[in-house]
Amino acid sequence: MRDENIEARQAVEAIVMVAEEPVPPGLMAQLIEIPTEQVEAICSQLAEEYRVQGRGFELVRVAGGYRYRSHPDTESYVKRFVVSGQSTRLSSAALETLAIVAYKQPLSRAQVSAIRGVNAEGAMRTLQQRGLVYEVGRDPGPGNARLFATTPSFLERLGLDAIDELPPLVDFVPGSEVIEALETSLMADRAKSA
Amino acid sequence: MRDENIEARQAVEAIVMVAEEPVPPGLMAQLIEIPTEQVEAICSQLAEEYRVQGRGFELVRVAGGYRYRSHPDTESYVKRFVVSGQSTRLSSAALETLAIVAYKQPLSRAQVSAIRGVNAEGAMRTLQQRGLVYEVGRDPGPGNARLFATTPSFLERLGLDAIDELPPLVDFVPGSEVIEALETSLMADRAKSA
Amino acid sequence: MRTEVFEGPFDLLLHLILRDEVDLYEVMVGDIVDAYLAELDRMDNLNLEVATEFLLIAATLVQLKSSRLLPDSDSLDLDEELALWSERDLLLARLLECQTFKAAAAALEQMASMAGRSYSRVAGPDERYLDLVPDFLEGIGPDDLRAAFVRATTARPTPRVDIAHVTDIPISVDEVTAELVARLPDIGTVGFRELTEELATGIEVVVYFLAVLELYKRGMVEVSQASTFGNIAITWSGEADLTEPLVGVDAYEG
Repeated sequence: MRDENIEARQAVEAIVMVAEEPVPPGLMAQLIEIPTEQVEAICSQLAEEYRVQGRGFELVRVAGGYRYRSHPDTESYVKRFVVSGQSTRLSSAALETLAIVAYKQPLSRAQVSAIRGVNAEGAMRTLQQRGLVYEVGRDPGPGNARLFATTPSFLERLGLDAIDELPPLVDFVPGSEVIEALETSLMADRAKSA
Repeated sequence: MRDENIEARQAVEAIVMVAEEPVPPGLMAQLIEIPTEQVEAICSQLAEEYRVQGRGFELVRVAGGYRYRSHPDTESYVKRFVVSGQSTRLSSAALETLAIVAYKQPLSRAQVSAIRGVNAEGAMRTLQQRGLVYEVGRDPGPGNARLFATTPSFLERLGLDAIDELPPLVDFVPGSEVIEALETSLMADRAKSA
Repeated sequence: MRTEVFEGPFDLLLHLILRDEVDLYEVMVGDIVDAYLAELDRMDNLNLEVATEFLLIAATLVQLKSSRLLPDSDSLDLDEELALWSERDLLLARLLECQTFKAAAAALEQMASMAGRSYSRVAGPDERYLDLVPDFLEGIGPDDLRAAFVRATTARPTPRVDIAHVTDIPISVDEVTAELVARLPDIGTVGFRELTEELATGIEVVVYFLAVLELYKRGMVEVSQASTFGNIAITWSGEADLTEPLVGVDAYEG
């Protein structure tokens, strides 16, 4: 019984740690296969432990779920960190997702995923959270998927007046690819004569 | 002095908690205004505490910085939670190409192809797309081939702090029996006609 | 263990040599050609470079092998001998390098799967700090966005090369050998060029060449070449060894 509880505690800590949004206790209960009440009990216990140990983070219940966040006492440091810009560079996955939305808008998350060839949920959430992409309506077709587009603030940050000012895709010539192909065959020739 | 250390500890925990990427200790040192060595000491202390307390997360040093991640023991639970969007396994072709880039970086696509004995364009593209390999510059020599290297995210995927933590390549040179088999089979002609 | 998919000639060579510990000159070229063709069949997507590189390797191997098959191989002059040696060394070095990176790749995979048991926290700062965040798009202009789009959309599907002429090869060395045994007694003498003029691809020509080599090795044909790069005349010697099964001819110890 005690070992089981330790395992459940570890599972709760791990899941909340990797989650990007508050995790509903009901969901954790399902995943760990314990009653929701036990999840709640574990969470209050953990929150208390972190408080007693003077951790720089806390486990809080917000928006129907649990999440870690920095302790209010550390605010000044976290602010410096966030302002430094080191915390939040747009990852290349996010940038590619943004580019797809920019050129193909409006489109659904599923369409973005299909174009990228990988699940784009996470990247889309990041972009929404950062005010670069927003929901503009529903697909009238079957499924009524949510449709997304870039925000006016996105245009502003890129110094564009309207979305059609984005550089056109048609005149994009993959010159580098051609050069690379030549390089490869030259290299092969050299290997042959070596 | 003691209070200051507690504050620094809390700041470290808070900053790493809100970061999306590994946080270099030098950056934390700047923000908290303490020596980098102290940041390092705090981090190893924290990592040890989490371990002793049997936490479901760990503080690790990867890709040149510190970050929180779930404890390996919680894998089965976290896996259920993050099912979506997890990267698929790399093909053996992509893996071998990745190994070549990891050990020979920086190098051009043509050089990778020459080592693999097959064109590596496709595999390189996959690796770039997965964010494991990126273009770092141009060869100063003739042709100015694009040069590629592994990304910080590659280090993270492998749980390494820096590229020099890779096991030495010499460890993988085939054993004498393999070399002998290859040699014998290539030299058979010589032996027979002698 | 992944399913065996050979990535290229080196891979296949390594596999054949290390699996069977064979003498490269005994089983080899025909098997490699056949096995490689089989692999090409299974690939639904092939870079033409792979096939080209393969032909290069096949040609080198044919050269190495034929130097032993031909009775006058002892009379190779020193330069040719040295050239063969350096080709051998080159091949050995490349095979070793290939094998080394294979092992390294396995180790990387192992490390990745260990590290993959943990998942990183990527949640970022919560809402309280969001308005403090400086421009995420700092340093990113419209052109970077276009580049990102092109990267995201062109990166995935590897450009398809029309390979119908490569994968459609319906022949193996065994089949061609059998076909020649059936045809040659009626024809008597034929030039290699005439024999292969209707073939569409280099690989098919290589297959025919290997089949002729096998027949020569078994004393079933005589070959002569009037001049360097001249047409090779193939003459049926009328001594069919019908007691030997033709299946697996290439493994025949000559």
